[in-house]
Amino acid sequence: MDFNIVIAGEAGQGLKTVEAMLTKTFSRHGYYLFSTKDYMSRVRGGHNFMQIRISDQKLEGPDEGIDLLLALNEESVEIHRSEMNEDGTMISEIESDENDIVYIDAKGLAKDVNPRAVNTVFVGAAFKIMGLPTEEAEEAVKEHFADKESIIEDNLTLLKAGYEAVEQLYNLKGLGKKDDRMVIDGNSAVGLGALLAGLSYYAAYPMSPSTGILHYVASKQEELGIVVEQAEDEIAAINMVLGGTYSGLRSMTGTSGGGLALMAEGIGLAGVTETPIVIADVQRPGPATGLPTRTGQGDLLFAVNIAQDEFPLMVLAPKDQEDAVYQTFRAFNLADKYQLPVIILSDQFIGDGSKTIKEIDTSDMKIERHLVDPAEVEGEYKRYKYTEDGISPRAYPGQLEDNVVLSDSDEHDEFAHIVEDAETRNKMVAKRSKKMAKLKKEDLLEPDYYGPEDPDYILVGWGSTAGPLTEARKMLADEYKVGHLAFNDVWPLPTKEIEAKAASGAKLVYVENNAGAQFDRLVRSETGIKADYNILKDDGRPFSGREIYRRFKEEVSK
Amino acid sequence: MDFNIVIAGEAGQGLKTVEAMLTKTFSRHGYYLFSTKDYMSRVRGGHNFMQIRISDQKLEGPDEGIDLLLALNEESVEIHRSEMNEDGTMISEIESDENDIVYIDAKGLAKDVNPRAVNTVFVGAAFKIMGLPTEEAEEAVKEHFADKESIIEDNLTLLKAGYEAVEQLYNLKGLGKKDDRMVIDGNSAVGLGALLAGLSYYAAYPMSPSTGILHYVASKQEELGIVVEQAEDEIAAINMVLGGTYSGLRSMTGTSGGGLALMAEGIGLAGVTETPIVIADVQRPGPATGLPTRTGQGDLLFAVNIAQDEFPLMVLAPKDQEDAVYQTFRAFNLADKYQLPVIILSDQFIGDGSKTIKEIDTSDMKIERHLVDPAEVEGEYKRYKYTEDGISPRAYPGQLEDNVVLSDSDEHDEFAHIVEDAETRNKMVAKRSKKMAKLKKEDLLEPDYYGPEDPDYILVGWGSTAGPLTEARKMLADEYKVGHLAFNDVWPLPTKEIEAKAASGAKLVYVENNAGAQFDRLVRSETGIKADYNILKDDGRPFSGREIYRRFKEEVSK
Amino acid sequence: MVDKNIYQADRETAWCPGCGNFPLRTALSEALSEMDLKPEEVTMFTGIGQAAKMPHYIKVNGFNGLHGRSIPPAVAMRVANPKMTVIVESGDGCTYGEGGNHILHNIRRNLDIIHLVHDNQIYGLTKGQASPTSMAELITPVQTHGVNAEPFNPVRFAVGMKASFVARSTVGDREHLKEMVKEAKKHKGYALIDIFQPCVSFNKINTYQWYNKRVYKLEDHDPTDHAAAMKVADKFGDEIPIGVIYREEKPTFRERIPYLKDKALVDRDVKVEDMEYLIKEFK
Amino acid sequence: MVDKNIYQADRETAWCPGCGNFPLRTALSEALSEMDLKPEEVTMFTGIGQAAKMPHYIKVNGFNGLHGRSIPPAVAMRVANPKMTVIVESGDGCTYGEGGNHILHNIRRNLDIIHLVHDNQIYGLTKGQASPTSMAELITPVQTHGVNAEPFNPVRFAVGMKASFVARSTVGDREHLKEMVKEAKKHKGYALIDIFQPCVSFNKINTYQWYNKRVYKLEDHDPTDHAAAMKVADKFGDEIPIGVIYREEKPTFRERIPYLKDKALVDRDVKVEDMEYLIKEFK
Ligand SMILES: Cc1ncc(C[n+]2csc(CCOP(=O)(O)OP(=O)(O)O)c2C)c(N)n1
Ligand SMILES: Cc1ncc(C[n+]2csc(CCOP(=O)(O)OP(=O)(O)O)c2C)c(N)n1
Ligand code: SF4
Ligand code: SF4
Ligand SMILES: [Mg+2]
Ligand SMILES: [Mg+2]
Repeated sequence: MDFNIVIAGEAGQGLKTVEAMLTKTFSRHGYYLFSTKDYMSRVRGGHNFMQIRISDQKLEGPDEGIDLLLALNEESVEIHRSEMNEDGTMISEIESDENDIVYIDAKGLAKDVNPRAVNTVFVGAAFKIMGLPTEEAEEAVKEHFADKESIIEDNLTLLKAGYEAVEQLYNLKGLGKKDDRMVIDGNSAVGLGALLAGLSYYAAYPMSPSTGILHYVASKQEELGIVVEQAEDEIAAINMVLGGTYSGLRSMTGTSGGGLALMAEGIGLAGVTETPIVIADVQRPGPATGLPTRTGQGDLLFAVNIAQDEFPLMVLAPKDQEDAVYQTFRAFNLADKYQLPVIILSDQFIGDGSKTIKEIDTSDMKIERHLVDPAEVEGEYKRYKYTEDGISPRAYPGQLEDNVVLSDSDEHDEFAHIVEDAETRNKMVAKRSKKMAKLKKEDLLEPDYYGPEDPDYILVGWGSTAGPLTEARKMLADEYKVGHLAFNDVWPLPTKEIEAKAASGAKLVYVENNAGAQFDRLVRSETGIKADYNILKDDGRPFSGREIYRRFKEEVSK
Repeated sequence: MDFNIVIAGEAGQGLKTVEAMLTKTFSRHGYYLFSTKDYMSRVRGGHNFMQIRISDQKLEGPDEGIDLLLALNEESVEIHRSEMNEDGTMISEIESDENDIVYIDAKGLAKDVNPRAVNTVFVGAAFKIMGLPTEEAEEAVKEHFADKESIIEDNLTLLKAGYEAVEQLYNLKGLGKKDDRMVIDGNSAVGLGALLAGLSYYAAYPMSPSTGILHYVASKQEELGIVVEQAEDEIAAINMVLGGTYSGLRSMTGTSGGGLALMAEGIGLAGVTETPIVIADVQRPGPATGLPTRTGQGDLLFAVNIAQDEFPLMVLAPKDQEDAVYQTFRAFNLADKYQLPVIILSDQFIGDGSKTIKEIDTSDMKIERHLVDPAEVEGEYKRYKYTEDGISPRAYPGQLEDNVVLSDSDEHDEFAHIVEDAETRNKMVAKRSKKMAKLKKEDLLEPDYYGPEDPDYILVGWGSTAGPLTEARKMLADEYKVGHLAFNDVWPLPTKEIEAKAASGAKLVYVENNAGAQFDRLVRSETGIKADYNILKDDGRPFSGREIYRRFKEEVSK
Repeated sequence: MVDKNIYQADRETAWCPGCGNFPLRTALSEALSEMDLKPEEVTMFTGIGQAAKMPHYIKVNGFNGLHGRSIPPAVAMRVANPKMTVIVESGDGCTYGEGGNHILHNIRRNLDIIHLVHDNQIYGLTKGQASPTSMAELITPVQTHGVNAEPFNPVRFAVGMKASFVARSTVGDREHLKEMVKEAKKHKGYALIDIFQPCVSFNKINTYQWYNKRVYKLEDHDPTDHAAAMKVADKFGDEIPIGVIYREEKPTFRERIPYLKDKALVDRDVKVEDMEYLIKEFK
Repeated sequence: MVDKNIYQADRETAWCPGCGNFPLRTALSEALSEMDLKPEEVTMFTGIGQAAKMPHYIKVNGFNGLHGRSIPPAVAMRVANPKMTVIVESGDGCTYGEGGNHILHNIRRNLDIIHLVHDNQIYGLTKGQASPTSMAELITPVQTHGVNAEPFNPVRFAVGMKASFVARSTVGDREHLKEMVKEAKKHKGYALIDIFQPCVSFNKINTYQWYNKRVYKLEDHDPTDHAAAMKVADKFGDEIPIGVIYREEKPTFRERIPYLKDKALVDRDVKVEDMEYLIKEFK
């Protein structure tokens, strides 16, 4: 069972509320969900839509084709008509003879109850058409409009009105509530991972599509007693966050491409001062302003080479919303362990999209701050002490009695004082690079491999393409021996697995959401291995598994 | 004949004046010069030195070992003693029995004449010791202190006093003035190339070691009637320069690593708005503040991947001061032809260093603006018109009657209006990438190759290592069959020559002034070719040919 | 007079119905037409935001650059072409937030530009976070307990800096706004107009009504009296004055570059031959 | 009283002999000692420049960050540890030039910090270009015909913005400077001291003598009177007033975050278990 619902209309028409109610309800009915948002860089008008895919099986990405369209305005019928599946249905306010359109007089029904709640009529109608009972939807309405009695009342009335206005067409049935699952969007997931890791200070400047992280952590600031600060610009944000860590707080910022560009110098500062920070880059297409509300994976090489000269840096890309929680948590521990900046490369696809995932399991989550034990500091404190593994004792001001803590952006000696001689420079460069060596040895995640042991083809992806690639692999499995290599850590690049796979003789098919095959170039620069095929997409829209399947057949196995 | 002079002392002691007088004089005597500056990031005190190497043969870099030391303070004798060549001489105010020290009572001699001109005593002594007549030095004094009669007088007196106070030790002789040569530092060279190209607007924020460009072009602003504006920050600078080109002016900015980081977003803006600009990055070691007055080649991968997502961009690296003039000129023409940002990767080594070069020959220098011919614009002007080669007609506001000129940082249509649809996005990405394809075909410079046809080893370098590598190759030539591949254009990367050389089976020895072998990684990512050996140096000091020679023997042919 | 319709591009806008950006655009078109400026005689520089989309919706030359960077690209046009009318326009977030350093220093440059700030006291395009001018009590998804900083009063800031022309207006009074634009154009030097522009989607405090109830036209105010101007500038509460608040004639950016005179740098005729002498200087 | 010598690190400085940075450092050390602050109880945030090298030459906690970015890293310390004395210090170029946007917005935040600006009216470390505060007539290798912009008057700017404490002092009067530092420390909220600090190497206009001849101590001035403060702030010519020019008590950054109370965020005890409930919210 695999059912694809699209809610379409103008910006400002309340699509998000409809999505929220549907999502909650399906989830309570025990369905797996995967939703994506396609919206324009504007506040009202234009054409936006959200896709909710539901299934009794775990879902890993969006699919093409629409089973049920909630057309909140007339235009939407025209726009999406060609995508309708054969038995698909459109709920619309257009009176029409065509039998794939279910007419509903939503405005008429809402007029006397509450015209602003007109969308709930669509929700009610949708449930009836699908054959689902409304109890869970009623619950969802109550939770969504919490605190506002009269509004809840109106929405419940309209839910019922919608339900009663149409006929049942499908037979979806509830599957029963499953308690080990949750539904989360990627931006909240990054925020949640950070909060679980003990985030105390988040400073950022709003920028689509990263603002969801800011909003989520801000919504928790009071109850957790942490500080979320809106900076005057991204340069302030990154420097605030450096000050946060220096002051002893787990600190993070989030942005998108243009903001990341403004943070470049500050990320280098984190490198040379060895200040652990976490930066989320929720990618959107560029260059410059580009397509502000769309998705892409065009910042990879930029992130890996983010500032002048060289310094320890880690870049990792969550594979989906679930992974985003764990990877963000991990990012904080690794930043602290190696005293370096960690960039999390997310994107609009997972950032704005939601997915049913297994409930986050915290049993292996340990906050590891790696701060110096004051008892171990003897004599004058050396912030940049030479050590075997390059990691120096890190303290924050006020932590050590009778000792001050100095941090410096110039090349410096062990005490953080400015130096210019070649000898100290060489020692400090060596010290910093030892940290990368250790990181590679101890903490780098090799990509996950899924598929047969002797594949003819291997789909290679990084970050958010993992889900669509999983689906594509399954579709291809009937016809080909095809595996899937899914990278999490992209810098430093884990090379063992890809080298082994390349050596096996399987054809490598890189699938990336950018125009320049950036991951292919990165892998090649580190290993010499080159893709045999590149399936690329750079139009701001995510891949679906079906699309990859099709393009594989068109471009790879012709 | 190859003679190495070092002038050493504190910052603020006037080393630059001594260097200027010596340089001018040697040049007038017909010598080839190569000078480098080693100075600290401070205004007074510390230890600075300048090296002037002179020869009757063309020089390509600095050398080790000192023949004549002008020790302007006592400390300098100690610091440089170990570097003295066997027959070397030190001029110093220290009374000493050691016979490599020539004592001179400079302060005493200057006391009654002009204590501030004490250094000129050293200059006079130096010429006597070397066996050179003083006429040319007198000319140099007069030019250097132009307009200040009494100061000229004092300096001439002290020049003579110094001359008379010591004995001749060497026998250098004048070679006679050569009129087809000039001496120029790399920063002025970039500025000169820009001015010749018709630079009308230079906006920048001071940053070592790039400030020399700013100072040079500013010194010419009034006489050329152009505008040099000190921006409030580098973000302003890059956006000013974009506005400059948009307004119809050839525009440029210059900075170093940290400033380049702040310009990243603006360079992406140049990419998407297709606004031709030239950016000089005079590299210094980082990360962050790093070593502000030293040299390095650590910004390569940063420059190549300078901003979010992908856009047409060219990065080129001048090989020496002469090349800097021509390459900068070329950068403007290419920026205009392809409507893209061009980054010139210079560094402190050539930026602050001076060299005797062949007089710049302007006969092949043609300013090519590639602006639209208004007569060819029919109907509504399309700034981003789709064309076969991706290059659209560029106009500036006011240039076209009855037509406006719009430029946009969002993804846009041919008229520069914001779009969000996938189709236009794909078309515009394709249009922009066609420009890169054309650039690769028509204008990319393959690296120069020097050496035997069937080398066993090839030294591979980019930008400013060209000179030292030339010298190293010559030293190695007696013992090995060794060639030298010198890259100018580094992005897009010209691949033909390196591919041919790699295929020949010669061992590739990459020599770079950075820690991470960035060029090796870049070449590998584009061609799969990897260095057989990497000779790297990242301590802020330039290579000398001799050092490369030695390290070749230690690390390559062991 | 240039037909005012020429400015109103027929493109669909991305603005919300009822947004204050519409009357602002109308006032601007009318002012341009009444000042008899042809589209190609005007260049508009904007940043990013809802306000900053203006050059797509009005027909003049336009450079729609980066968020926060509306002013820097305008500097060159002032030296390139003294005859061009230059308008810098953007939102309050773009101008006073991300771009704060540029307004600070361009007040000092005293470029001859018309600077229009759509002050809706909110970040519109990114959906409702506090802008520098937001009221302290504004609750948003980020400012969950109000703003962590005092609101920025752009007029007091600019008058404090002795910007050469500082005015405030509101889209609620189109005639007034038009008048201010014309005054700004007449003024030689930098001219800031902070314009109240209600955001009907996100700012539920500073509505049309809120502004209409509070604004009053300055009368008997001498804008050349700095102390008086400071007092007026400080008023931002139950009563908010609109009009020209401060004005001071002083040297413009161009005038400080004496050798430019009235040359348009864009007309500079460059020949490599003429610069050969530069090469000789290195001999 | 903490021994003042404890602050004077014995490291060699990179400052020029005779530089105004030396007396500034002495005054600061003495003030710290007289206020009885131990080195570990003070944290200094600086940018890049000659002035910004201060934490290498005085013994307190120090974060020597990027050019222009002395203030942003200090924000967190204010929430992390309310007991820490926080000094932000840098040059005029770093603070008012590259970092202009941060001073603009941190005046609004009203962080409880002491902000010391070494105002030598020049870019020292990069060898003598104009800074925002340079006089219009300054000739430099870049400003070959003088500065293309009006000089920035930081005091007028800050008073215009109603910063909660604005003072001016000079290294020529060490006692006065010390006094100002102590006043700034006493003041709850943001406290700016713009300090005249002659650059003997590059600024041949604004010398010790130049300042000494002009400065006079404010008397009979009520720093809580904004109009009076604006008048005083505007004086920058033959006579230049020093002292506390403006003062206004208002909510600090911490106070605007009500739930912080007097908690030091650095002491926050975080346990993953305590946050399990966040996970449940997504079910
Ligand atoms: C460098 C950068 N940071 C952030 C953004 C995201 N962004 C776009 S518009 C905007 C704020 C818009 O507010 P304002 O300038 O007041 O304009 P309005 O939409 O209210 O008209 C922000 C933060 C961006 N585009 N670029
Ligand atoms: C991003 C960046 N831009 C430019 C510089 C170069 N720079 C270092 S210090 C300085 C100016 C210093 O002037 P000021 O802040 O007044 O300090 P002073 O040296 O006069 O004490 C500049 C431009 C830099 N380090 N980083
Ligand atoms: S979000 Fe606000 S400012 Fe933007 S268009 Fe809508 S109403 Fe206008
Ligand atoms: S350059 Fe000027 S400010 Fe810097 S140390 Fe020297 S005298 Fe002081
Ligand atoms: Mg706004
Ligand atoms: Mg200064």
